[in-house]
Amino acid sequence: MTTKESWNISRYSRQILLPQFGKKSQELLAKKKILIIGAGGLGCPAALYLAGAGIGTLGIVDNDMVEISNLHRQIGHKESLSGKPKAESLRETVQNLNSSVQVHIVLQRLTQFNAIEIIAGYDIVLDCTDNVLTRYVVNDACAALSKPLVSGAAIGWDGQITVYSASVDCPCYRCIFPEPPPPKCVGSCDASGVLGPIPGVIGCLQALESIKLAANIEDAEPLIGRLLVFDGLETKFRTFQLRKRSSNCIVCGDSSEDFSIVEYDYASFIGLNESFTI
Amino acid sequence: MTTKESWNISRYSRQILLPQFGKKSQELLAKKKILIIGAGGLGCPAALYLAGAGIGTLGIVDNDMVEISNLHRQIGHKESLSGKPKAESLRETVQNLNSSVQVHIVLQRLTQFNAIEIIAGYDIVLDCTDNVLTRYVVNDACAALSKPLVSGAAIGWDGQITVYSASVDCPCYRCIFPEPPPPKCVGSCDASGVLGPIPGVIGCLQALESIKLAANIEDAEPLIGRLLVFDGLETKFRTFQLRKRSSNCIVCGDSSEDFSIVEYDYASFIGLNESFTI
Amino acid sequence: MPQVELQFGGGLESLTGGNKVVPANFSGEQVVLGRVIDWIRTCLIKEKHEYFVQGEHIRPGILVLINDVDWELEGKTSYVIQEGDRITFISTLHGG
Amino acid sequence: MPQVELQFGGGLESLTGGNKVVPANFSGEQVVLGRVIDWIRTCLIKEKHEYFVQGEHIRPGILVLINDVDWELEGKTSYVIQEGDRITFISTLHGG
Ligand SMILES: [Zn+2]
Ligand SMILES: [Zn+2]
Repeated sequence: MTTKESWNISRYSRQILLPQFGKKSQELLAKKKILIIGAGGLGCPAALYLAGAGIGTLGIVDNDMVEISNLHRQIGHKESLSGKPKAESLRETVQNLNSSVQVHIVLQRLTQFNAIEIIAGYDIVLDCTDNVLTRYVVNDACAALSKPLVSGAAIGWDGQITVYSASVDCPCYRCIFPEPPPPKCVGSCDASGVLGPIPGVIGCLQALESIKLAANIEDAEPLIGRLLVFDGLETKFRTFQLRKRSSNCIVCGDSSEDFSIVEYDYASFIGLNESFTI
Repeated sequence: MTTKESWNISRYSRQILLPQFGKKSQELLAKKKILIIGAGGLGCPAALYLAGAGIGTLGIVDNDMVEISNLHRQIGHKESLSGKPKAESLRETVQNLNSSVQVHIVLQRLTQFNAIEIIAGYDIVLDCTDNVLTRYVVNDACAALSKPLVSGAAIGWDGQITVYSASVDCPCYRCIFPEPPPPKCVGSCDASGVLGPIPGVIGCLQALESIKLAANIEDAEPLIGRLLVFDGLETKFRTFQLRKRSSNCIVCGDSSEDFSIVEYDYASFIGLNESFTI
Repeated sequence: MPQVELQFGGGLESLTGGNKVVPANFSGEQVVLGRVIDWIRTCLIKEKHEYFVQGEHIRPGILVLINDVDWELEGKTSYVIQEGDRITFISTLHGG
Repeated sequence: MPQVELQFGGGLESLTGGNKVVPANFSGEQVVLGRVIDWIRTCLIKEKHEYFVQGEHIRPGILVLINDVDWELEGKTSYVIQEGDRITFISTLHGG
């Protein structure tokens, strides 16, 4: 193993040099498993920078196929793999960059029925998905399993990122949004458009936050309890302080043991759209 | 041309959908030539997102070879091309993403003797270099040619980006730093280290600013006269207001016609390190 | 007559004619945030009110911040606004 | 006795023991920024002073900002500091 390890130290020397990082963080990264849900505009840069940094295992969940109209923002794919599964395409790009990373792909949509099984084996989860339903499913599974969730989103010229369920006080997505937005108020990249560098910036930041958490960086302040908002048209960033974990939250509050992700009626939840009390 | 154009509209539909972008901006992008100086940590993401967006011509200047220790942050290269020129490696990745982009590579270091010739044919220049000397040469050539310069930098956990020489009032690098830092105060990624997602974020932002300038986006506020500073350890962004163009600046001020980039003594300049008057 | 800065983001600026920042004055001494929201709904927003409110309440998916802090920590609609407050309304994004 | 917040970035925080933010008080009525810089040099920074100053002057490659604005626009060393000012020192970066 000496040869392998010395090769790795040279490969990662530029980050091992950092006083806050060092050999200890590199060894930690090599042991960690990170799951990327969604191999699109956010998942592509996140996967590449996590692989570059030397994460031990990278899981990629996606059931979509590469389309040419994805390529303006999904820079981990290529024209020649159009029509092929995105998770396979991204795995190939990741392995070409760093063959020492273990890549596991799941060619399924994440649902309330497979979420716990898929997520359970990982240390950290990245929400790189593109719809409200999956975001609640990912959140609820991570809350149930107490997995830190690095949640990114992008649309138009705007991006957002925060970390959920990463500490006792840290809220989950449901703590902040106990009710989903009305479907007509929800934009998607396919329907509303998005400029490529917007998910690029947010995906890179998701990789950064994941590295800080996975490598246990001293002096780092991950985006726990903070929402970073990016306005790409004006190139402005704002940070907002979020509420703490809610004791009333059905998935991470005081009665969360009553919650069953498999039995929960997500269809009604996403369709109901009742306003919450202010 | 109908088939080609309709294919392109579908390919870029997700950005054409944006009300600030539209078909007009896409057509502008297709006519523009952007030069990336440095195919490293900043140049890789910048090149990929510019190619994805459908820039007409992309120039890549770099005389280095791919090394395994680059790959933690230079995600446009791959293990199998280790030892090959970075500009060639990045061209291959860019063409795999978007074969309709014209890519020109220059396998030379940018110097005071070739800078004007290399830069003259482009509309916008990205400074993705890694040393003080080249940064002044790039700046001086862009100031002389009145080319907008999207300048990015990254080291350790820190990143910076601004746009120089993009309007009458807009300063150049020398307006703000008429004297170079003492060599002992200058860190490099090779000597001081850098975490991959830091240049990732800055490189994505360089692509974004370039798209805003090249596609003439209404309502956009590019980073002209503003310096964006990124602290990756705390995931905080700050924006600072910079001075205007200086009439005393030797390359863009009132007597700039006296400046000759070919005759200027860069070696003495970088070595002198006299303090400027405060 | 506290003057406040209202900010709209994440797409909500489309409800205010593209204005991301709207200054506003309110007469009276104890102006609560609920009254500000009511004014936005009835006077500032001209159409598509359902993107901002559902009945009496802010619609789900909008985060309200008082000087960059989640309004849950500040009393929500009963918060008494102060001179110079920044009140931010951000729609949460779901694309990727 | 204006209290100001001194901020150090781009690597300069290594000169202040890793502290990116240092609050400081100055006695007197007309405290100019030059005096603040002198205090940083003589009292705050314990070693490697040449990374901060060259002789009497801020070393080349450091950008000084007063409340997020380039000090060139504010009178540089002759600027009279006000209560609550943020004075930022940022080293320009060159890596890529
Ligand atoms: Zn919760
Ligand atoms: Zn100048």
